[in-house]
Amino acid sequence: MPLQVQGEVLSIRRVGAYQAMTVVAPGIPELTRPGHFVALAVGGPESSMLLRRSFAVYDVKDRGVYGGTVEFVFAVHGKGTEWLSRRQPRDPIDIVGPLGKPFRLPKTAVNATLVGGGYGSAPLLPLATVLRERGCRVDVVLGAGSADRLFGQLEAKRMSDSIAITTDDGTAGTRGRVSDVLPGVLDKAKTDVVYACGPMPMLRAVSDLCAERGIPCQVAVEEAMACGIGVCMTCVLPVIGEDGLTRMVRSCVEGPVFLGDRVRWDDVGTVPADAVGAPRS
Amino acid sequence: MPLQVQGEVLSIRRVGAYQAMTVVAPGIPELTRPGHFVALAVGGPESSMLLRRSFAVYDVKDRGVYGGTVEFVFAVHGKGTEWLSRRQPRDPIDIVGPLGKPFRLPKTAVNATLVGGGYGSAPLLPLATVLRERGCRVDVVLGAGSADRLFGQLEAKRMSDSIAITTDDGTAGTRGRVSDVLPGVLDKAKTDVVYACGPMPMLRAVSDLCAERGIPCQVAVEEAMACGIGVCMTCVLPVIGEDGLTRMVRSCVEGPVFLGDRVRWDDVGTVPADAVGAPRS
Amino acid sequence: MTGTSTTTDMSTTLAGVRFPNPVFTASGCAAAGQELQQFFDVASLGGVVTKSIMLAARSGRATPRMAETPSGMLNSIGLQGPGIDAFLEKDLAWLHGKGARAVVSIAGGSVEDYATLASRLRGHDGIAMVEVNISCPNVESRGEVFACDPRAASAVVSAVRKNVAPGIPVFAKLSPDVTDIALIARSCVDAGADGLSLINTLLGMVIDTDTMRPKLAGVTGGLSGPAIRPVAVRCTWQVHQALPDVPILGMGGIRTGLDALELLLAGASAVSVGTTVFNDPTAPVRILRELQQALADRGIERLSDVVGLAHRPLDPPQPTVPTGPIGDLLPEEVEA
Amino acid sequence: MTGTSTTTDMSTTLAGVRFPNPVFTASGCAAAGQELQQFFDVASLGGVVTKSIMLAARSGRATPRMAETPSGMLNSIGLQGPGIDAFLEKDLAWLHGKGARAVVSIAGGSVEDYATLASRLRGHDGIAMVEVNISCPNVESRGEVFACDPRAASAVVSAVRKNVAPGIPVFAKLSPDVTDIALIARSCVDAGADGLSLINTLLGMVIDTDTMRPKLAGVTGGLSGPAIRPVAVRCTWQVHQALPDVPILGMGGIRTGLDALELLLAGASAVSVGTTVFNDPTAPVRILRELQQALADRGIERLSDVVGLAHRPLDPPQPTVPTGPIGDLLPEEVEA
Ligand SMILES: Cc1cc2nc3c(=O)[nH]c(=O)nc-3n(C[C@H](O)[C@H](O)[C@H](O)COP(=O)(O)OP(=O)(O)OC[C@H]3O[C@@H](n4cnc5c(N)ncnc54)[C@H](O)[C@@H]3O)c2cc1C
Ligand SMILES: Cc1cc2nc3c(=O)[nH]c(=O)nc-3n(C[C@H](O)[C@H](O)[C@H](O)COP(=O)(O)OP(=O)(O)OC[C@H]3O[C@@H](n4cnc5c(N)ncnc54)[C@H](O)[C@@H]3O)c2cc1C
Ligand SMILES: Cc1cc2nc3c(=O)[nH]c(=O)nc-3n(C[C@H](O)[C@H](O)[C@H](O)COP(=O)(O)O)c2cc1C
Ligand SMILES: Cc1cc2nc3c(=O)[nH]c(=O)nc-3n(C[C@H](O)[C@H](O)[C@H](O)COP(=O)(O)O)c2cc1C
Ligand code: FES
Ligand code: FES
Repeated sequence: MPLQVQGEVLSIRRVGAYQAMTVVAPGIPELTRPGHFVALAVGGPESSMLLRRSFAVYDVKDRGVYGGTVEFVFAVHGKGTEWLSRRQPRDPIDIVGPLGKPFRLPKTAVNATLVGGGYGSAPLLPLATVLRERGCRVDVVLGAGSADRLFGQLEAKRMSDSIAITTDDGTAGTRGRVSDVLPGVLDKAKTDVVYACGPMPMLRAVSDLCAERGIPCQVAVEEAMACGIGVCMTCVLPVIGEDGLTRMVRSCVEGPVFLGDRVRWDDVGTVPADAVGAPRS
Repeated sequence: MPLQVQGEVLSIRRVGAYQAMTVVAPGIPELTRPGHFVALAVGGPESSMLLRRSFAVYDVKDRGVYGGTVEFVFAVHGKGTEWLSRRQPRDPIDIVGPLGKPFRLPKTAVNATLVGGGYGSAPLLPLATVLRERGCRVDVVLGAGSADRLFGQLEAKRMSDSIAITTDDGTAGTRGRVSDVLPGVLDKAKTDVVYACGPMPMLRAVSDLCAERGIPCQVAVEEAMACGIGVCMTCVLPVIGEDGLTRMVRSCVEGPVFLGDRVRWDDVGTVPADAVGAPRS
Repeated sequence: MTGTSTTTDMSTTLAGVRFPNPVFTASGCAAAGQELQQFFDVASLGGVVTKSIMLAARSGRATPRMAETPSGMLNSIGLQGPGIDAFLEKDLAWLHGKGARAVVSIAGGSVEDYATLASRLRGHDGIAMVEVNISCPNVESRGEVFACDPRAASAVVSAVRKNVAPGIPVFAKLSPDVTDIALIARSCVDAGADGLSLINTLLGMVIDTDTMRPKLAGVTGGLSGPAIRPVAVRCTWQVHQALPDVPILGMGGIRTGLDALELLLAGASAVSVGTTVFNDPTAPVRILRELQQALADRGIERLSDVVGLAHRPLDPPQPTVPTGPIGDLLPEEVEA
Repeated sequence: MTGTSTTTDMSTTLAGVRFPNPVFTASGCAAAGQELQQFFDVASLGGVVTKSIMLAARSGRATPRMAETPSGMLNSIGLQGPGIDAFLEKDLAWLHGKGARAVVSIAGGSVEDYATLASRLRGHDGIAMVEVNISCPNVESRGEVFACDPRAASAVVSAVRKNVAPGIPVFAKLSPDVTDIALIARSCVDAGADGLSLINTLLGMVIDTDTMRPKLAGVTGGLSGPAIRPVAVRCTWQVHQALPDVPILGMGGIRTGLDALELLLAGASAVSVGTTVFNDPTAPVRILRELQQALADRGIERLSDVVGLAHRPLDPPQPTVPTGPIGDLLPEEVEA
């Protein structure tokens, strides 16, 4: 049950290569769980940019001095995030959330490994908190292109049983990809379940590694979204359902969190010939 | 020779029902004369508003601490002026100017009467200064809908030999229109020349009164402009040329200041059948 | 004068069917209403126009399916949907249960498809109207779009009209990508359309300057949003001028109540809000509220008084600032 | 990699005539160059496309002649201008004196008009190219626009081609308001057009919600600006696909160097910048600079290498982040 709130920027701060923005958005925090995302209108009332921008929720506070707040972390990518990065405290901002399906939580105290790529660690940190509260062992693997593109390293260290870092250029941790170090972590931590958020190639690699080892894994994907609320059908990807059939499912409402082995990674960006309703040819 | 300058808002202040904005725009002040206007891009880089907004120049300073500045006075009318009114000091602003033909000045010390409607007084105040420097007698008539829509009343009083005020609702000065009091002023001041700026119906009334009395009069018109620099042909009105022929002339480059008796007031908004190139029918 | 918003009668009639107000969703921009119900009660709208449904389940096109453009967007969804049977059973039933007025949009690849779809609708409750999306490639004619050929358009409309229960209006939804939209409109009406929906998206394209290839997997897509509003107003104006007695459901870039009013003044009897929903999920109810206020401000007593009002002849001179009910300014020949 | 901007050869060839760079003004958006000369040297552009000129002096339409729209504008100027003789004597001579490459745009109400205009151009220096604006009502055919009828378009083009000196390319400027733009393009080329200018404005309309009447005195107007860019890209793509050997002067909503690149990738060999000039009078030189940088960043050595590049087949796989000259990725069949 998402809300649309006429919020207000509370703060915006630089964190490495990213910006962390906190928005006063009463009502949204109470409903938000780790893995949910929010969608923001950008550019002001005379904006030429019609579509909302989506961001995974990093942190929420039920009630602050100013009412409930939502925090997210973003990279300046194009025109909309560039506009967002120029916001100042007290600027109005229209926010819709929480959106999507959050990470599903284990019922028992299991060993969870969290894998974040770039700003993909943002939704994993509140997840770690919840998992710890449930008595889970939490191991974290963070990867990024370079040290400044790692997010939440210290926080992750504090709340995890172990942390491994990789960067493509070696400016922090091991030079390489998260998939290079993940097998070792999975073994050492006796991982029961994996949660991952980051770029699609990373999610795919993580899913593949988990599948080889038979470890269940949940991934939060990032597909271009026009509406974020399930009405437009732009954000689909091929996912195998309970019945074994592949459907083009909406990542905004049926995701963004999917079971890694249900996503047809090879076929993302296509309509597999065996998908329900695929063109006969 | 207009310039395009990436300027910066120096200050914005409320003056009655209007806003007065000062923009740091080096190079423009030196070229500006009373009656010139500037055109500002509105809405920022991702604006859906493509067209510049035009404003008569109120004041210029050749060099301040921040470089030359241009000041203008505006009413919030629609989306663009609404955006302008929300600017803050130091915000960037793209400004083109000076544009148009300014008021022509008398060669000798004559008696000049200045007639301003609403924010139309803004370009008349620097004109008054110049006329006084040339030894002219300056009488001023200001009119507006209500007291808060009068601009520069005190300043005008200070620099003029007489001032008359009218408002439609009687909240300041005489209740009525400038055209009600103008005949008296023209007689008393022995006016040789009239300068007017304000809404079209006012300009027309002033032109008619001057024509009756054989007093030359210059009016600064306000036509919707797409380019402001003479390339688009949107801003035309029917004006009688030196050769007696009526042409649809561009108010942005051949105006905004015209001789009152050259404008075909009855035919503004139409193409008179006897205009050069008018459709034969 | 800022009238109280309770004074204007907002109801509108489309081909004999009365709707409580003139603000509808647009096909493909509101799914079948369930998701929007989280934000507002869809039964409070004039109607819910559902995503165009085909006979069989359909996967749609590959992604990327969208690109943002200045004040607009491109989409190439490819009519993904569950097929008519699942739609009727699940989506239509849900809408009916909520008391919403469903306008069912149907789409096919052949005249036969459309006829079958229309007949399947028979006997189902809760269908207020049928919208025929004829902006689909005709598989039997080298993929030419039905809406681009008066004969093909006419064949589809007549097949649908024959099969839809009498009493349920059939609206043909036209594409603006034609040389003469009034010509297509006329052939649809001659074939039995009770009204027209204007406009579908414009064919557009974006090239990604990084990959230096088309941005959409489907290469071209449909352009929608405020960018196209002037085209929507023009099409509505032209069709209303040519066929003043034919009701129009107007759409294309409506973002505010005043935008809706613009379409009504051009000749639409009701409007659909499409792309704007993506920007603002509560837009349809906001637009309805804004429209109601705008009409009250203008002293309009009945919504129907503004339908096509911009077509009225110039004399007698119009009030620039209207001060009273405009109803009595209405010339006889304007449809009301 | 951010290459130095001096490495790319920016010259382009349109039907045998070489231009130093591919950025032109658009007809009606730069008058005849004098006013823009205040902001930059118009001779530094690829070419200056002049406002469409008619035989006699013309007053144009009544005002209001413009309305701002989301990311665009409407205009209904009605081809105000001094007539061909005054134009040649004053405007063309000025452009020639400045060393600018003039692309003279002509417009008429009959095939005869166009033929006469074309013959008047003979013997005048400084004409690099002729653009035929066929988006004009044909007074001899109930005001139907030439560009909307393949036969009428073809008659105009062939009359112009016969009368313009050989060696001076004749480009026909097409309207997007047609069902099949490739069809019109083909008939113009068959009639002797050396190239095509795409696109003219879309027919649009705005209604003033205060007066509740059309905002423009001329009722409808031409929609231009970034709002229509996806339509321009699509038209350029379709025409280049249908006629890969015919050079295209692309336009419609170009605001940045990357927008220009988009049109080139779709198949244009050069581009015109129109409405953006109103927003930013120095835009043409800025866009040229940005385009040059964008090409250098992509390792492109010759501008001609990107013309139509988005049409290349998907195999071999394209580099997502191009790291070297793209020239050798060019498939044989892409026009270069
Ligand atoms: C569920 C979800 C969660 C996300 N979480 C984060 C986050 O926590 N931090 C973060 O920095 N980014 C996140 N993203 C990506 C973020 O939404 C895009 O970077 C952003 O929309 C780009 O907007 P732009 O205006 O800067 O770029 P532009 O390229 O100008 O955007 C144009 C259009 O494309 C869409 N788009 C472009 N890139 C992406 C992308 N990578 N994913 C989805 N849509 C895209 C935009 O939303 C917009 O509609 C998330 C995306 C999704 C779908
Ligand atoms: C030479 C000249 C000098 C002017 N000087 C002043 C001044 O000193 N102070 C002041 O408050 N206003 C002045 N105006 C009017 C001012 O330009 C408009 O009020 C302003 O452009 C409205 O913009 P908007 O976005 O608020 O309105 P919108 O209605 O959203 O504007 C839409 C479009 O219409 C044009 N437009 C709307 N109203 C007018 C108008 N009255 N005149 C010209 N174009 C219009 C806008 O420029 C824009 O392109 C002047 C106009 C001109 C032509
Ligand atoms: C994502 C998307 C999907 C659409 N799907 C359909 C559809 O299935 N059937 C249809 O008739 N129109 C469809 N349309 C067109 C809209 O119904 C509407 O005609 C068009 O978008 C113009 O209105 P707008 O500018 O308000 O969106 C779709 C539009 C969008 C943006
Ligand atoms: C004010 C204005 C006047 C125009 N006049 C002409 C004209 O005289 N002849 C012509 O062929 N096109 C004319 N056009 C169309 C432009 O040349 C161009 O094709 C169109 O505006 C799309 O490009 P743009 O979006 O860059 O403006 C005019 C456009 C505008 C905005
Ligand atoms: S983004 Fe619209 S359905 Fe997912
Ligand atoms: S505003 Fe463009 S010519 Fe005057």
